[in-house]
Amino acid sequence: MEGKVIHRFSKRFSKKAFFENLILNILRISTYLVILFAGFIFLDIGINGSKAIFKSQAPFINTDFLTQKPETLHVFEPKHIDKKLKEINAKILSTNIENKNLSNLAIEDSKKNDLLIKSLQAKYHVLDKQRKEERLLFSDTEFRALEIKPSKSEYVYETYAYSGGGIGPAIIGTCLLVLGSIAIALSLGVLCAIYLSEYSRPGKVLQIIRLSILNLSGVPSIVFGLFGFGMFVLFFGWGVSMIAGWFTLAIMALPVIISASEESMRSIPKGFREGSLALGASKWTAIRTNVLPYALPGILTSSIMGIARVAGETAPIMFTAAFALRDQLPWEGLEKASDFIFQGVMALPYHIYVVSSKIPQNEYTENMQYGSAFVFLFIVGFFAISSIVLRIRVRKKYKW
Amino acid sequence: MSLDIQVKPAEAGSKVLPPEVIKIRNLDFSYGESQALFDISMDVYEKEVTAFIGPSGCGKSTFLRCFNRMNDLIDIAKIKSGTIKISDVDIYDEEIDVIELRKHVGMVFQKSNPFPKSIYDNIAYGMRIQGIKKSSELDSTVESCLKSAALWGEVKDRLNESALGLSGGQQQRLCIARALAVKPKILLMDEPCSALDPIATAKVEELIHELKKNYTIVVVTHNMQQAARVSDRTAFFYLGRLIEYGPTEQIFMNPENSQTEAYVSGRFG
Amino acid sequence: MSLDIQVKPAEAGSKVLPPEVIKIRNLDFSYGESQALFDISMDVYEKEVTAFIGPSGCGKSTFLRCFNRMNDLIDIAKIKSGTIKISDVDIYDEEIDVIELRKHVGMVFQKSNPFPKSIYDNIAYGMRIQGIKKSSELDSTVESCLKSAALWGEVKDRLNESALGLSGGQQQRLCIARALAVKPKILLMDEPCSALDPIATAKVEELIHELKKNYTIVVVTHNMQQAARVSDRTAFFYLGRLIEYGPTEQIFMNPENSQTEAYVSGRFG
Amino acid sequence: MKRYFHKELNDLKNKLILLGEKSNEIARLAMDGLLENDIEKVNKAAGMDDYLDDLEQEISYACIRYISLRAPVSSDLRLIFVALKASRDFERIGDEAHSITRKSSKILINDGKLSEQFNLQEMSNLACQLIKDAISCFVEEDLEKAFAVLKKDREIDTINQKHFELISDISMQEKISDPTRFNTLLISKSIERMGDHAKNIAREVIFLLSKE
Amino acid sequence: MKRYFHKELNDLKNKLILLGEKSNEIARLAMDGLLENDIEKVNKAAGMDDYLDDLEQEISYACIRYISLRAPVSSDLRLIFVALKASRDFERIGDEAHSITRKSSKILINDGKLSEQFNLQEMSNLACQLIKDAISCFVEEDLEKAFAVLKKDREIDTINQKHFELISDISMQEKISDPTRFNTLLISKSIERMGDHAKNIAREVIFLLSKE
Amino acid sequence: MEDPNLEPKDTAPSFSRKRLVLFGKDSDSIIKSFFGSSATISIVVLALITIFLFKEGAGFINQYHKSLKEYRLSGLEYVDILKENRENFTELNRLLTDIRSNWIKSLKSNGLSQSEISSIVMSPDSKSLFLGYMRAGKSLKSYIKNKMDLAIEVRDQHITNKNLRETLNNFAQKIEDVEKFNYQLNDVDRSQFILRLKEKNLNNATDYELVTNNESLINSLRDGDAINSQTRKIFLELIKEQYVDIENTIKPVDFSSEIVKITSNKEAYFKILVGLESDIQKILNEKSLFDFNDDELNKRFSKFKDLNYLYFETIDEHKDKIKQWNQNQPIEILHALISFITGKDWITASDQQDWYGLLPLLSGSLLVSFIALFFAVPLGVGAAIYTNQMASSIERNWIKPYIEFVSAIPSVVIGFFGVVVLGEAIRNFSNLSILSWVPFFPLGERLNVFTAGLLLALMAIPTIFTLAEDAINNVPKHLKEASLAIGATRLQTTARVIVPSCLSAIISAIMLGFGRVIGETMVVLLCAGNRIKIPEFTDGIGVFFEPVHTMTGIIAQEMGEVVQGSVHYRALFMVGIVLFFTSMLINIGAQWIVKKYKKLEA
Ligand SMILES: Nc1ncnc2c1ncn2[C@@H]1O[C@H](COP(=O)(O)OP(=O)(O)OP(=O)(O)O)[C@@H](O)[C@H]1O
Ligand SMILES: Nc1ncnc2c1ncn2[C@@H]1O[C@H](COP(=O)(O)OP(=O)(O)OP(=O)(O)O)[C@@H](O)[C@H]1O
Ligand SMILES: [Mg+2]
Ligand SMILES: [Mg+2]
Ligand SMILES: O=P([O-])([O-])[O-]
Repeated sequence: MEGKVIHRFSKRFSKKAFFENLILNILRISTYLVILFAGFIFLDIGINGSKAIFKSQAPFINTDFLTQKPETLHVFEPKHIDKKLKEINAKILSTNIENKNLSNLAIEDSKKNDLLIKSLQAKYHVLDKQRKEERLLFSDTEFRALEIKPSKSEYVYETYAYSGGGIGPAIIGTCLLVLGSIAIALSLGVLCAIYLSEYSRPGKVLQIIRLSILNLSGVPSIVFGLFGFGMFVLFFGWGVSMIAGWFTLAIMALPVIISASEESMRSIPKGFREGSLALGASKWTAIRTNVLPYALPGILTSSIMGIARVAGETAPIMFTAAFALRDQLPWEGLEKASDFIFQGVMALPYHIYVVSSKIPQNEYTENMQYGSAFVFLFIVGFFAISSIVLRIRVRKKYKW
Repeated sequence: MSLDIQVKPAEAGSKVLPPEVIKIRNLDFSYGESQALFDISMDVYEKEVTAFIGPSGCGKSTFLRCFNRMNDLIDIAKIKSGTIKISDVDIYDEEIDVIELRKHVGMVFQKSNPFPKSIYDNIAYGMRIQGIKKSSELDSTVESCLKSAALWGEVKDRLNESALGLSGGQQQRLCIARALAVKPKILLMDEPCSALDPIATAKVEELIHELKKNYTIVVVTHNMQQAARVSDRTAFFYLGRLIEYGPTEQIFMNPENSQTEAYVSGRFG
Repeated sequence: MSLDIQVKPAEAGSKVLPPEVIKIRNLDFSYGESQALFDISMDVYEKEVTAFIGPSGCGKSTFLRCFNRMNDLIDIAKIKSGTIKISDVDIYDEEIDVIELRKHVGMVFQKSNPFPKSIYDNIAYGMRIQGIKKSSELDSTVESCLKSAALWGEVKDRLNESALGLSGGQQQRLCIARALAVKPKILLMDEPCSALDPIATAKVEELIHELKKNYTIVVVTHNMQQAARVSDRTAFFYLGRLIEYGPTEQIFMNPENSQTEAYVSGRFG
Repeated sequence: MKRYFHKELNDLKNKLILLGEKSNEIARLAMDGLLENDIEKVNKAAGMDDYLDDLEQEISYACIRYISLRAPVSSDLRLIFVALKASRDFERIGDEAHSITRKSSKILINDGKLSEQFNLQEMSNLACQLIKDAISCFVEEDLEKAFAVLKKDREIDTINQKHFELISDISMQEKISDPTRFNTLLISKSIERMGDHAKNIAREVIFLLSKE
Repeated sequence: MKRYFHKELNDLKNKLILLGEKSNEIARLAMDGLLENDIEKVNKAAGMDDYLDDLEQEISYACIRYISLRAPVSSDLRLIFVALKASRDFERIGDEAHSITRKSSKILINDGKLSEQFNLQEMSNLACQLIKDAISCFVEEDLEKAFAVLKKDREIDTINQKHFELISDISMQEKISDPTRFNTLLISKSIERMGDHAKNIAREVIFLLSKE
Repeated sequence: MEDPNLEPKDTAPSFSRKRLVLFGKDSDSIIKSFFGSSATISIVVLALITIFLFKEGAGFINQYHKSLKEYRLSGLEYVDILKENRENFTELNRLLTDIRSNWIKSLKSNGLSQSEISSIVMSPDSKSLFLGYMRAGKSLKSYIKNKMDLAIEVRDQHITNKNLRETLNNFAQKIEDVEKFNYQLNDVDRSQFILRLKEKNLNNATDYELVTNNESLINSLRDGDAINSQTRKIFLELIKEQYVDIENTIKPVDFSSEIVKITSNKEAYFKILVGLESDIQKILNEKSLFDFNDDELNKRFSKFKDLNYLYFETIDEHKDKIKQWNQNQPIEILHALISFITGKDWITASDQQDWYGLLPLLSGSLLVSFIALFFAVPLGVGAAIYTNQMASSIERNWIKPYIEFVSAIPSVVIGFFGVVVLGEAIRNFSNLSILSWVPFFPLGERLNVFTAGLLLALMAIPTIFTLAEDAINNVPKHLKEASLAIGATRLQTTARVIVPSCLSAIISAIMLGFGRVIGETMVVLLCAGNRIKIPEFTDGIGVFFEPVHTMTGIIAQEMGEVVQGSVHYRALFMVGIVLFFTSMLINIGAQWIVKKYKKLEA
């Protein structure tokens, strides 16, 4: 560094600076790792799921998938192709094994085998395409309506549960569950929050309430499921029903809503209350006019987050509200009005659980599986994003 | 019942003492176990500015907040003995309606706390919660209050803008105007200028001086110069006790108590 | 290169001017689009207390924070033109090590901000981050800094207690002691007493007076009385411009500029 | 912005002017009484001194009050200082006038008439003019007038010096009695002091206006 | 807690005391010179006046500086006021001493000796004592002494009165010349003024100590 | 509302009168109690959860205790002790087979052809070793199987009896009811009645009168007519008949006599054991010099021999155990609880004995949480620090919402992703030939604890990130400025001032992340592999790639299929209780840390 004046403040190389940069980069990498991993999930589900949701021609959205009931898919694959495919597969497998068994010395042979495998695979692809063109797919209703069923001598016949039709009832069921439970949770939660932030006085009781809320928020969702099952389904005798699901979910969302509402009320400066009281407002007037209106955006924002949480849970509704399959929509076939709330419904999360654990993964089921996951992710994500965006806005707007 | 510290007639000048509005007698006040005020007796006179000075934690705010029972909001706060009478009514009586009391005794806080509403709504708030809805009445009161608070000129063209857009000093004057809207007789101010810069402070002081024509004002301040400037009477507190109380001139020119003297001349501590 | 506002030799008294430590020439500073400082030139002299006064928002803090490049933390803050030299080194040069600069130019903030550590650790912090670990060295520096900050007597028996248990004034003096521990030559203080009561303020002022024997001190204050009391030189800012700069006596007794006069005598605004 | 207490400053200034005018009046009365042999005027002048003293007291109190309560700086503070000092000077003018009245009454009782050789008329005119000028330079904030006052004062000094020589002149012994001579001398001296005080006031006005 | 600027107040006080002592010294010198016919002492006294004037200037500046920068109240402010006024009084004492020296030198040149009938010795002793007392009551913050000063001043007044009568007595004419008589009279008057100033100082000390 | 006459005099201000009150309380306190009551909901809910979990779970101990008693009484326990010995032998046998297969492998690697190998391996010499060893245990096995069948029969009979007795009780109750005058037939009774009548008709087809009577009765019953005294009598008769029928089918089991059958000829068993010992001894002696032409295998073989001798030594102990076993030894009720908590097996719906042991689930849960936290803590905290302290404001503005958004991904979707993509990806990764040196690669299971742990980490990161970021953000900005102003670097400021002053909050964030992970259901249910077995911690790192089952998973998986009120049902609730209290402990712990260190920090 010639020509530079060295003075008290001039920069010098130091280990410290190097070390600092290193750590900074490690932290940066770990952050982006998380982001990438999550991003990959979004992309995977987004790309694969959109195949089920979107179509290439108008209206571009596969409304059938979104509205229809799930049905069994009947698949007829041309037998001759199937046979050939199986042969090729076997050959590939055997060559592979051979390849493995070859000792390290026989490089020539292994190369040859590799080539063979490649050619086989190419052949396979051609045949596979042909198979896709010639196969016949029917949903349950279509199948039943068929006059002449395809002959079993020409086709290999297989059925796949849930893979035909759509997921309409599950979407509707999820919406109903979320709406009901949030209505319950919100009304209870806000009342509770008002008490805690405005009326409570420090003491034993308050401590217990706070501890309960805290613990409630940490209770695993499956335990809520157990509880709902024990209390609403069995003890109250409501059976597996929407109302049991509502209450179970509401209780689960309660701590989230209480603490968020309380926080947003607490963040209203003390001065607003004091100012109002000093003008001769009664306590309730002060709360009504000077706390709640300003806390409301915060409360709503966080309750949307509560919605996202409630909508995303599977475990609590598994044995309280969800049916694996129910081909009637909630408003169909009701005898009494009260039956509406005492019926079980299909729900997207449970549906996804069922289709990803109980049926095989293959080309016929994959579309529906990814499609359900995509729709579900979209719904929950929509709530989550709107909550996040809203919160950012609210925070910007209200700065006191 | 006698005042411990009484203004010597000679010092109060030849002019007749104005009538007392607040009479405090032997007040003991405590937060839970710890006593914050000890045996305080004093009178606050009508249409005067009374200033409370004293080092931090000496109980000025506590005492001030006794006058409109804002201390009721603190659970552990308790008046142990003594009475506070406003216009000869014991305000800690069972039968007192705190709401009415607070309308009678307005308060302005250290940190200006305008509501995040429009300027107009801020002032109208106090009337609205009393059920006054007639817009002509509201309009005229808003205008007169803003005028009293020397703010009308500055905000008359933007009454419907948010009060949070005002500067610190304007906000504080808005809070004063808001307090005036419920037509109090007494105004309590707890360090109303501590968050303001000298110019805004000057404006608020000007306002206090103006307001004392119509209101009885009690102001807590850390700023001795301010107490000297705005008040007619000054009370010096220390460790929860009223050390000296008298006309401001006396406190600053010839304090009787050596602690007071040390405090006002900066030798204290 | 000439100073716009230069202390008239006659007014600075017969004594020789001490050497300049900070030289500011034609400084323009802006936050994004809005310019906060306009063409400021002045010199800060060694082992003197220089006070910056002026109404809120006039750019005092901004100017002060230029001296140790704290403004670097604000993304939109930018020096548009002009230079600041400390000990004849342009501190906004590319080649400047900001860390070293900040060690040289200590800073004390408006709100006391001790770390939530023990009193001892607060003071030792500055040395520890420089890699000093020897406990004997730490001990002695901690003691000497606390003594310089006139705090040793009050805290020597509880060095290992949390610093947050100290009173406001003690905390502020602790922050000063903490700044001293890295052996700065210049101390910047941004409204160091604005959150303190009169007694704590007096103690801090006492301390500033004491410290000026060894340090060059620049202090921003809203309190004109305080500027008058503690400073040797006072600069009055208004709307981002330096209006008048000179010995404190001159500013308060015979200001040349009528704006300065109006401001110090409370007629401004 | 004008602060409410700046009105107090104005009041103070007005009071000072009042004091000035009163002191001027008392000086005038005392002198006229002597020169016109008007014992009533003399008595009137003698009675006014207390009022002046009170006024000075008041101003002094107002100053100390203003300083303790308003912490003035810069020109405000200078005004206070000027008020403080000038009021003292005015009061002293009053005192001197008072002592003139005492001497005058003695002269009037003993001799009834003053020697015309004493240029008291001119001297007193000059002194009163000086006082008037001092007041008006304060009121009008007129720096030049103030400097003029400084100059004029020397004239009075010269006359006073002359009187001294005159009075020790033997020829005088015959015309008027010893006590009258002495009293006249002291009166002349008092007038000279008045001039001095007016000069002081002018100096203070200069201090007030010229920023030292 | 003592603030650092309270030291300034102390300095001021010390300066005031110094001024007091100097003024006492100058008064003493002037008187002694006259009484002991010591022209040197007289000249020395005449030379000191400027120093006193400067000191008074200094004190006055310090006061105004202290008030503008330190905003004093209560006893601090009273001290400033006292300093301001007392310094003026001391300066005036110096002035009177100066005028005594002028007269003395004239007397010494003309007559060389003063009539013994004039009780100047006692008078000057009294005056110096008074000044001393005024200073010490200020230094010792002794209220009683201050009141004593007020009383003593009257004695000087009485002596001065006597001198006046004495000097207008015909018998005196023979012994000493007219100018000397007048000068002596004026010296007496000056001493009386000195006493007055000492009295003023005592009054100010009373103001300082008794909280008005 | 206000009487003008009550208007106070001019002098007294108007505040001296209280406003209207209701029930002796003013309106504010009424409002307050309204809100207060709704706030107690959280307590009520928590109490209800506890109550209902215990209500359903409490019966478990009793029922399990009963089941364990039956286990002992029926002799199943005795058989299980016998089986222990057999297991030991089987284990040895497996070792030997293992040696054999390795032997074949080594031969193959020596370049021998298939036929050569088989000739060596199938040589009489080696045959007598391998086959002979296997045959030595044949009689032991058949003996034990025999005993086991006996025991199971006894137990099943006992359980059947129990069920029948319950049915009898029901009948007795019904008889009593019917005998009372006002009994109304319900639909079930009616159809049963009809069924019985038809049956009777069939049996007594010859008795025409009876048949016609019954026919008409059936018709009237079908029409829903009320029964008269006559029909009641018939109904009663029929029920009683049924009662007797059932009573007859109960064959009371006398455990003490039945047990004799099982424990009787111990001598024969001991003889078998002696035979086994001598057989093995013989084979080993003969083959003590068997040479595998491979040092490694020879070493293993000699070790095998040593193990056999060790096995012989255990036989005596085993015999003692058998002798000492006593059917009548009582089982403490606490034993049921202990065996739940410390039980190493979770076996349901087995034909022998069901076991409800928590350990496999608990260890699975902990293992999966450990893996999740292993990834989530550094990444979450690191990201929080980076985002708050080091990132540019643009970065901060999108990273935060992004990660928050990640927290909203439903767990079932993540599980789905694990099933469909990640499991496969990890296995493919482990199949890479470059990584073949890793001891436990390639992975056998697509879904294992690692897959689940990785996904759970993704779920825990947002929790940890958000809470930690908030905590860091709450550190007053002026502390940062203060540190920088002293001349600290950014990293020093972060490490020495910012992190320490919110450390407790970060730790509690981590704990809450842990709480979230251990309570997560769907991901583990879908991706953890669901093998109910304590992971083999002896496998070293390999343990992280085993399939496991977890507490949450087991509830979700089995709750839907169990019989309500059964031991199994209650066992699941017991698991729920454990989960509930675990999460509670974690939460309270997190809060405690914050509280405790807040004090220190303050
Ligand atoms: N809510 C409270 N609970 C308990 N103690 C309190 C409370 N508020 C104030 N105190 C205590 O009462 C005493 C007086 O407090 P107060 O706020 O009245 O003082 P202050 O004179 O207003 O001080 P400052 O000038 O700092 O505002 C203090 O010791 C304080 O610690
Ligand atoms: N971070 C920032 N971004 C944008 N503008 C800023 C920022 N900080 C200050 N300003 C603006 O710069 C100007 C000067 O601000 P500065 O804080 O320096 O004033 P100040 O004299 O210190 O005022 P105060 O006495 O209120 O502290 C103000 O107009 C302010 O609005
Ligand atoms: Mg307070
Ligand atoms: Mg600032
Ligand atoms: O009052 P004087 O002595 O200065 O005339």
